[in-house]
Amino acid sequence: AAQAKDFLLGSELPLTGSLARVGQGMHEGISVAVEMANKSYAGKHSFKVQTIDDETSPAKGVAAVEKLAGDGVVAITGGYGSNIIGPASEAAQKAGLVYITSGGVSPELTQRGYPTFFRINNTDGYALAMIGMLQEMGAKKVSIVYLNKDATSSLAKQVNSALAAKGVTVGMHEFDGSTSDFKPLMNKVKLQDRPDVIAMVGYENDYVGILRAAKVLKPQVKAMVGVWSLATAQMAKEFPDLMETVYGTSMLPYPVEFTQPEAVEFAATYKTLFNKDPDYLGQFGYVQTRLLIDAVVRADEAGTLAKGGLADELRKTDANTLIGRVTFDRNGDNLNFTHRMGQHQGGKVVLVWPKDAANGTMNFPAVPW
Amino acid sequence: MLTLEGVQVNFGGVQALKSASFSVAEGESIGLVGPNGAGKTTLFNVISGVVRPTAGRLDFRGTSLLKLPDWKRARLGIGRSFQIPRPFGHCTVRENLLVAQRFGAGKKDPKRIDEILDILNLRDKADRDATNELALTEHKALEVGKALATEPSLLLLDEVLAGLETSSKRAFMERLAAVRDRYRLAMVIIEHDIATIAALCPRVLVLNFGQIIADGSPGAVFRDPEVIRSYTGETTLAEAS
Amino acid sequence: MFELTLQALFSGLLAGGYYATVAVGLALVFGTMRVINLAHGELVLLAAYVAYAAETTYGINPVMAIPVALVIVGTASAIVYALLSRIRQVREINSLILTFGLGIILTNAILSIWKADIHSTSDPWFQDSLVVADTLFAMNAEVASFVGGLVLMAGVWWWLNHSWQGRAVRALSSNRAAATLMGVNPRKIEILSFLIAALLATFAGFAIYTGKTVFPALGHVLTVKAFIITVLAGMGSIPGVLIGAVMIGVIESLTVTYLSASLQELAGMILFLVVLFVSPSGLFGGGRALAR
Amino acid sequence: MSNPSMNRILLAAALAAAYVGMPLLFGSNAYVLGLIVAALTIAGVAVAWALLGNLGGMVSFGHAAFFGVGSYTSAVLAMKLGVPVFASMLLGGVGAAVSSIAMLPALRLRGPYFALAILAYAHIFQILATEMTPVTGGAGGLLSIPRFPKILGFDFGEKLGGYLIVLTIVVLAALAYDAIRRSSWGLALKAMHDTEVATRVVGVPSTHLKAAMLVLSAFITGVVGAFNAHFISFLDPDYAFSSGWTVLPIAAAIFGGYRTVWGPMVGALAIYLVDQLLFKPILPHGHQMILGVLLCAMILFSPGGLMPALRRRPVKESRHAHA
Amino acid sequence: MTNALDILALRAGYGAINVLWDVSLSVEAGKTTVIVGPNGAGKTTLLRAIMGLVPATSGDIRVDGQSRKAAKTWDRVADGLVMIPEGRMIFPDMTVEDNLMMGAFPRGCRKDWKRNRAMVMDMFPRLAERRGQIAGTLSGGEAQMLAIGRGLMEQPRVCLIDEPSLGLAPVVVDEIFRILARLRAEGLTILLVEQNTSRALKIADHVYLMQSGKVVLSERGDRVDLDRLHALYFAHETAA
Ligand SMILES: Nc1ncnc2c1ncn2[C@@H]1O[C@H](COP(=O)(O)OP(=O)(O)OP(=O)(O)O)[C@@H](O)[C@H]1O
Ligand SMILES: Nc1ncnc2c1ncn2[C@@H]1O[C@H](COP(=O)(O)OP(=O)(O)OP(=O)(O)O)[C@@H](O)[C@H]1O
Ligand SMILES: [Mg+2]
Ligand SMILES: [Mg+2]
Repeated sequence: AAQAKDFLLGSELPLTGSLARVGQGMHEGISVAVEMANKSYAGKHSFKVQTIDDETSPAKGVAAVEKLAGDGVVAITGGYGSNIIGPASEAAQKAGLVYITSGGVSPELTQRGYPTFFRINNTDGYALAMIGMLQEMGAKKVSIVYLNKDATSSLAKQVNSALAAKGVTVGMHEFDGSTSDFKPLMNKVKLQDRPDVIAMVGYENDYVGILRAAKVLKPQVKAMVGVWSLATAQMAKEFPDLMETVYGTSMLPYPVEFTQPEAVEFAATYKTLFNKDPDYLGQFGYVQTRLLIDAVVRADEAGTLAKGGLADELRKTDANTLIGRVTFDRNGDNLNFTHRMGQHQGGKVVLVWPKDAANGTMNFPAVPW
Repeated sequence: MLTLEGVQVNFGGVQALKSASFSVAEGESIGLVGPNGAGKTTLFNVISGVVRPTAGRLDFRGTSLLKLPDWKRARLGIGRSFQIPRPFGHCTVRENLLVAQRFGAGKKDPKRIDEILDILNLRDKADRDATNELALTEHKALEVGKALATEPSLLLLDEVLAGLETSSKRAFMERLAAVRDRYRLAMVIIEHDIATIAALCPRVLVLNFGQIIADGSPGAVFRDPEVIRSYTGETTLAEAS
Repeated sequence: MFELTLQALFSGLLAGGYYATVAVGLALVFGTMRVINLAHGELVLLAAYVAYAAETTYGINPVMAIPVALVIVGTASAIVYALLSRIRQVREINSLILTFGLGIILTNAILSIWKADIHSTSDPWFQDSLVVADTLFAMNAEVASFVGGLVLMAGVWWWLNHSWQGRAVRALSSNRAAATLMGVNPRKIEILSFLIAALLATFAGFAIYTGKTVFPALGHVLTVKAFIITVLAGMGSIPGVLIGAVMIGVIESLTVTYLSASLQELAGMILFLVVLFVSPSGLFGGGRALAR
Repeated sequence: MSNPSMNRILLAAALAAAYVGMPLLFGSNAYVLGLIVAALTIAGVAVAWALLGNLGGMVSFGHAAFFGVGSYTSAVLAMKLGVPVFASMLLGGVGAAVSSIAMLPALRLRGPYFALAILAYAHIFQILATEMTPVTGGAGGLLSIPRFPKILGFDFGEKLGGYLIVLTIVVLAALAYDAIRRSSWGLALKAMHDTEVATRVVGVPSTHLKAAMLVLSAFITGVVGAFNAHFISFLDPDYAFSSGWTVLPIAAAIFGGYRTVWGPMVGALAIYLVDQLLFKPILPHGHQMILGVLLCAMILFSPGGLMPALRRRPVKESRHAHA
Repeated sequence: MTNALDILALRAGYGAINVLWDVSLSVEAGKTTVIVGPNGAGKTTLLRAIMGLVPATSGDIRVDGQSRKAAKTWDRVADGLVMIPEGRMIFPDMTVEDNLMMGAFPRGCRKDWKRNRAMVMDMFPRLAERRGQIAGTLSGGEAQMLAIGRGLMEQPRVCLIDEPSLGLAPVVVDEIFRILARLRAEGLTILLVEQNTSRALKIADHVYLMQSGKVVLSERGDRVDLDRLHALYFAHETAA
């Protein structure tokens, strides 16, 4: 019963305010997904996305969802920051709308067990990658320097306990967002912990601050490891010599060299639309949206779309995507999510962990100074 | 009713009051004179609680004032005016008086406000914005008004007649005397016009370098050579009045 | 331990110098017009972004970019003044909203021109380390801006206390009508101090771009920090700004060293309150606006 | 301004419209209703701020402190001790009021010194909320905070219920503001602005009055914060103590005219709704810029704010212009 | 003989309140002109209007024959007009010394500020004692001395003085009038507003009597006699 339709997706994202950067990043991925879907379903269906800026404010996130619901979107993709996704996805649940995201890794989100809530990534995935990496390096002493926000601190604590269990000595160093001079902190690490690896959990400007401090103080470490928004094209471009040999989570290498045709098309479309190489935000935004679109089409063909069948269709998902295999459990969490680790090497980002995904060998031990 | 003993005030290096001792009887009027910077205003500040003395005793009707905050002293019946007028921000003249009356010492009789406006002939200015719509002398008159509105039993007036021209000064004095007698106020008044002082006050205190150098009837005090040298100079009581 | 403390003090000193450069422009304007310029942080940020644009698009060294930035920030600052001077009633309050509004406009302008990415100089020299007796470490950028800032502040301080115009600035803030009776043309003097504030803001922008990272949301943060230090100093006092800023910088770095980096802001705030409760008009306030 | 009876009629009409008209109009439109609730939340804080700023003569840059303390107190009481939501909301206000007692030393400070001292408190409370993980859930905050209950079949947990609650809070706050302003306390507070000493020597216990204003303002803000916590049913330190809870209300209050009773409320509704409903659809990204322009324009062309602009400004004002 | 200052049918006031009603008077160069009059007559307002602190709604203000009605206050100061204001408009949060220095701000006066300051300091030794003190904490009289001293630092050509003796101890008042007499002898043009009529008349070349915003009497200094003047005052008193 499926004749040509055009579907309106909704997207609620921080495009201004403190999360503007990541919000815009994910939005680019979403646009790419829609663009590509329109190609692949050309003639059959067409897709549009209506985006509302939540201005990095929970209340406006909720308002955005309600507006989208009012405008009759079939589902919502987007959301950044667990503290905004929380209320926003609750509003979606109330309105009976599917809400799929990759912008909030906090476990509470899925623990609520909303049938309409889906997430393709989670803290565990990041933790696993970081822990695996550190294991492979055979680090005996690790100092974790982490931001005292929700996502960052819970990730740091998870890594901490995992490493401790494996008999690694860990030094935990919490800092707050207002920190702009990391030298005193780094000096403590250097003179007291004397670790062989420093692990960083924060965001771009924290990393830059930490790395600069390290570059000045030159602690005797074998590697500098971070997580999200570190092993990215953006960072490689902006801070070439600061990033050299630094590790961070990354799904794709940079410049992107692909095996799957989907990935190639993705990168190409991204280039044409935004004239730059995709980064991890774009990838997640793309994947979550693409999965959603496919589910929408399936539900439409099954004729259950109007009857709220979308959630079930989405839960049936079992796809091999740019970020690896994706399936959803009862709470909408993607349990097989594991991240990969990349390393900055001569202005490139080389995937070095896990082995099967690696497209280069890691340069170890090595530091930016 | 009021007794000061060895009151002393220092501002950093400056010693504004060395050791001032005197007392005011119920219903008494005292003129307080002295060179500029002698410490007269500071003395008022001490009595009304604006400035804490570094040493000395201060009793009002048998209770020590030293521990009381300024506003409680006002409610005990000590009313004062400021030498440099301080009208209440963006209130009308009438509102100024109302505030003083509502929070003051007295029994808050509404007629009194108009009475005061008449005494100070501010009637026609009652609804002006007191902060920036008055002439200097009108500001000074308002200062007296606020003090009176609190219905005090001791009135401290700091150069409220300065700048008044001779005839209206005389008129003002007479009205002031009338009020004083009606409400049986004790009054300490600072004034540089010795004629006025002599006319209003049977007793005169002369302050110099933070100490009382003369205390007595105007006639006696203003003939004191020390006072003449340090304060009155050429102007003698005779020619002034 | 000893090494740690030394480095902490050193870092604190440098951080303080950095805070001071950000704050001093605000302090000056407050001293002049009794107006708190809530757009100050954005002006600083603007300067930083100009330096960024100059470096990335024309490959100009940030130092060379200062004059360019000065022109732009100066113009912006002059516009802020032009608008402020049109406020007649209750300046203290209304100027807050006006400058706050201007701040919003600037932030969003920056956001739409340069996007939300973080930026900083790519010139390696600024990031190279400068080591004193291999116990004290710093980035060249930090030391450079510290020294530069110090010189600028000393200059401004001298100007305020020993030049005719400087004195006029203080007179103006103390009693406007009286100042005109001394032949002071308020507009001339005020615009002058706004331009000097612009100079200071420009330099602060340079310091941030070379020593820290810039992103659009930073402006607001800078304003708050600057404001806090201005108040701590005692409104308008230049040495106060420096001393207050260094106090904050040092207490923060000591907290990081001996407690936890997540408590550094707490420590700064508590210090701030303690100082205010001990001397209610700041370190050098005491009526003596601007003067020593 | 002109005659009181006229004003009373206007007020009654406005209230009727707010309590009856609005629900009929937008009762079904969750989106608009949600925006209005958000605007009223800001309005509540704006009224509290104006009360302190206009009557107490103390400009605060830290009302987020009260907002946050209020919301956390109420949320924790309701979640951990199972206190009924309406009761815990009031207790949230009490909590904020209590916290304001810690600020009494700041009353010695004037102007910007006071403003920033309060801001410092706000920062301190925020950091405490982040660090006191066992109670506050730390940076993760509190999810699924109990909502307002059903009473006689009417669900106050829904948008409409929330609207009625916050509307009532704001109206009561404004009426309290008005009552105080008319009282002799109000007059004394007004007199205090420029010369506190002068008022003290006529017997005004200025510090006590200011303290009272601070505590009251904190209470109102706390209640509003508590309301918001249960309405949006989520909290974390960054959100509860966000500087937005200080900045927006100030902008709203001054925009609407913080020297008037209804100005802050009108201002909040105006800037929030105009921004969200009008500008945002037109310019999804630049709309805040328009807001900025709007604020500046208002200050330049109607310094007294929106209210005075609506009803012709009284003659007096224009005379001040020269002062 | 030209006039340093001519006021023609001047109207001025404060917004809605008009105070001066077509006031006309002239100040002869090198002479001392005294304005007396009851309180609220508008004397201070007149001086303020001459300095441009209060806008003139109609009429004209001429300095050396040129109309300066539109000129800004600071430009009039540049013309050599100096006002020593009533009620001490000092700079409360600057030191006594800086207050005096401000007096020397006008371009012309900067070069010999040292000499002028020395002069002022020995005119008022009290100020010398207090040079480091914050002016806001000075006593009433000290502040008045400061205002006068600061005015003299401006090297006035035409000096408008508003109630200089206000709040000063008799000894100091003597000193003030001695100074005025000296300045007059030195040929400074003075426009003096003073309540101490008897004393003011002793140094007056010309006297104006103002009442409720109008000039009601204009006479050469040596011709006026006090009793008639006071008679007029009382006329006003009873009228009011
Ligand atoms: N806060 C202060 N700091 C330093 N000195 C001060 C302060 N307050 C007052 N003084 C000094 O104390 C002295 C006494 O001041 P006070 O005002 O009592 O004098 P006064 O007798 O009222 O003089 P006048 O008749 O001129 O008003 C003055 O020399 C004044 O400079
Ligand atoms: N700022 C003002 N706004 C409105 N009216 C004012 C203002 N200043 C003075 N007035 C009014 O103008 C009239 C004249 O004031 P002015 O000060 O010129 O009188 P004056 O002759 O100097 O009296 P005094 O002898 O008291 O100094 C007074 O009635 C006063 O009420
Ligand atoms: Mg005195
Ligand atoms: Mg006068």
